[in-house]
Amino acid sequence: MNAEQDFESDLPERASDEPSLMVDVEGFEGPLDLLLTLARQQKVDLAKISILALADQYLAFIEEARKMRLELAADYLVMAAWLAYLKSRLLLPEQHPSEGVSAEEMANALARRLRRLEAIRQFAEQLLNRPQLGRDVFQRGQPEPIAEVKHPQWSATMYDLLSAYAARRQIRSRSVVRVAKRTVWSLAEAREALERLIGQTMDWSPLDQYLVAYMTDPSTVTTVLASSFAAALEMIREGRLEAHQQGAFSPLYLRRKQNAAGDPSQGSAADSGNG
Amino acid sequence: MGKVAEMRVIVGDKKDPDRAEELRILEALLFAAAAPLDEKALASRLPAGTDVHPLLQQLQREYAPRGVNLVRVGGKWTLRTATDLAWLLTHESVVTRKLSRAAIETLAIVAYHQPVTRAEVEEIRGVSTSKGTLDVLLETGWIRLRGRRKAPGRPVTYGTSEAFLSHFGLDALGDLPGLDELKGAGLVEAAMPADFAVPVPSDDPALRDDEEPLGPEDVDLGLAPPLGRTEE
Amino acid sequence: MGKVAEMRVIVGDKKDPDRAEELRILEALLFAAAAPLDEKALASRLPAGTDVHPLLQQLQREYAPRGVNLVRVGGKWTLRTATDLAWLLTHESVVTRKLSRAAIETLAIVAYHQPVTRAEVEEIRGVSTSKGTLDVLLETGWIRLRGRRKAPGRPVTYGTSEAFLSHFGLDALGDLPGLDELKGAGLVEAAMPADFAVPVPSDDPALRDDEEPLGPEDVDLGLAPPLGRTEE
Repeated sequence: MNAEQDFESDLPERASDEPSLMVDVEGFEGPLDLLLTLARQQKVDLAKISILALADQYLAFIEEARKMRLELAADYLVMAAWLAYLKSRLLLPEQHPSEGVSAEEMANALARRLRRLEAIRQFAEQLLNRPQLGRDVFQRGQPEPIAEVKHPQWSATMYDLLSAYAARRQIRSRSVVRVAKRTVWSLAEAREALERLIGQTMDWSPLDQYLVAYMTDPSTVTTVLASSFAAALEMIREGRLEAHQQGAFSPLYLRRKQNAAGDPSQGSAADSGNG
Repeated sequence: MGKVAEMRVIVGDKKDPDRAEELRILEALLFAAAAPLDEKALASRLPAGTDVHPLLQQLQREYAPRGVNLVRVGGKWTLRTATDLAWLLTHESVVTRKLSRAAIETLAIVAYHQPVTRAEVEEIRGVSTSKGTLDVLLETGWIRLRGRRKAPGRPVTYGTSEAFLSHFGLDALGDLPGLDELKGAGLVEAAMPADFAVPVPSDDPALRDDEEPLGPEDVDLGLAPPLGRTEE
Repeated sequence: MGKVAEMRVIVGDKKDPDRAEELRILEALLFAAAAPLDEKALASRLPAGTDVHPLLQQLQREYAPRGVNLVRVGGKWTLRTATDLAWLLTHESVVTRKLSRAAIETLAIVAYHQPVTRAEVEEIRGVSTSKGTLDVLLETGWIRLRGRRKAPGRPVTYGTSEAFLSHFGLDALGDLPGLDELKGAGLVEAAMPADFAVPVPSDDPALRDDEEPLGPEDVDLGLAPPLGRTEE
């Protein structure tokens, strides 16, 4: 509401108050607005406006404003120049009426522009005076939104059904037959490892310590120990290893047989390997 | 203008023309309000001393047969669409969904081995079947609760429904392919253990000797598909 | 059932009892909706073949004297509070941003001269229009980018939106106040080349012969409202 009331109240004030009009250039929305305001002072139908008189008023206004204020936007000056030109052409007899636009036509075009701007302003005001949504009229304060209910439509084909059934039944019937393969440390593997490890040391060391590198995987600890123990017994029997144990379940210590002087181990290792 | 006269009879009170205006005001206020309004708030917009309660009651009577009703919620007044028109405010759409692998397997096992309990389905599948899987199948309407097995725990027995036959285009459950046909279709390998068998399915609704009927409590427990569905 | 019978006397047409129910449905739909509804959407909730237009006209007549009216905006139907009760509802009103005089004029020029370019707006106003003015109007949702004029520089063309019609309660652009006067005075067409001049404003979303669609770059360039908003 206020916007157009401001608009309404501005114009008569300017129109009736000549001195303030003279200085208040900033109040105008450009030269066309200024022209329109000046035209209103003629208090005639814009269709019958005297463009010549209007040009005089505009030029007088600009003259005043320049004396007092000096700071005029360029487009006011452009309009002033154009109006001065139009005025001169309107006053002087047309020399080459056939060439270009006549002064009469230029004046009519200006009058038409003014009428159009005035009409637009008038209708903008009428538009804003219409009942506006959220200002004058209201829509439903609590809309009831439409709920989306989704009904699933399940899809499955006979093929899905039968292939799923057949596959599942077959998996179950086969799983009874199959036995998972177990990982076992063979005696040969154990012996090879023991020979390599114990061959390097003359001191007593517990069996577990020799094998520590092989017992990282908990699932193979039992098979590593059992196979190594069996391989150790065999090597003792061959006279290549010595073992001693403090008591039942205490650590089993192993070392290379001491009284084998020189390098008998190599020879006997070769023998037993061959045997 | 004839229409307006007709309207006056409906809304207004001839003896008290102001009343029509007050009703209009209440109507507009209630319509535009973002929340239910109490009588005090409504009265504050009417001429001082207006007794707003009888006006609201009159408005409520006038709106009662219409598509919009004036209702009281929490001691406040608000306009609401008539409850019998609630269906208008829901948009129903059909979404196509695929059954999970587990659901299809379970469905097949129910079809071939019915009447079957959940434990038996698990036995055949070799994995535990979630409650959700059976619920989804009940929702499809393709399986149904048949009864209870006469066994410890009285487990529910499942079977297929007529909707199952109709969805899979079967004339009768006996038309489900047998082992030879499954082998012929390449779905079962030729070399299977001798004891591998596919049952001859039957969906005879009559309970078997080892079944007993469902109790009334089964419906309450929500084991059955929603009652509304059966009406469709 | 008694309610429905009573209903027929008030709302419905005695000769056609179904009509009352259809009016109730329309009432409920229009009431519940957050935005204007077109006749197609309304008809989709009524029995197939129902001629919804006369029903809406009847409803409009019935609501005309009440505090809530049925109005047509942008070719769609919506319930709104009666305009004469605006004073009553001002408390409820959302504080809307006041438009500057430049913005109001620009809006009017876009409305009456659309499709229109910024240069044409400036031509009519006799001053340069800041980018900000158009951004504010785009932000209100009342004007929109239509396309580009097939002319040197390919300037963007502006037009009004459905929200514009809805906000100002216009059923169609032809209902703009004073449009006939403008047309009669030959003032509608902007100063565009004579062969492009179309004497009647139109918000028909179909582009005119002298327009071409916006390119994908226009969205990226932030000609649309969102970017302007973030700058604030």
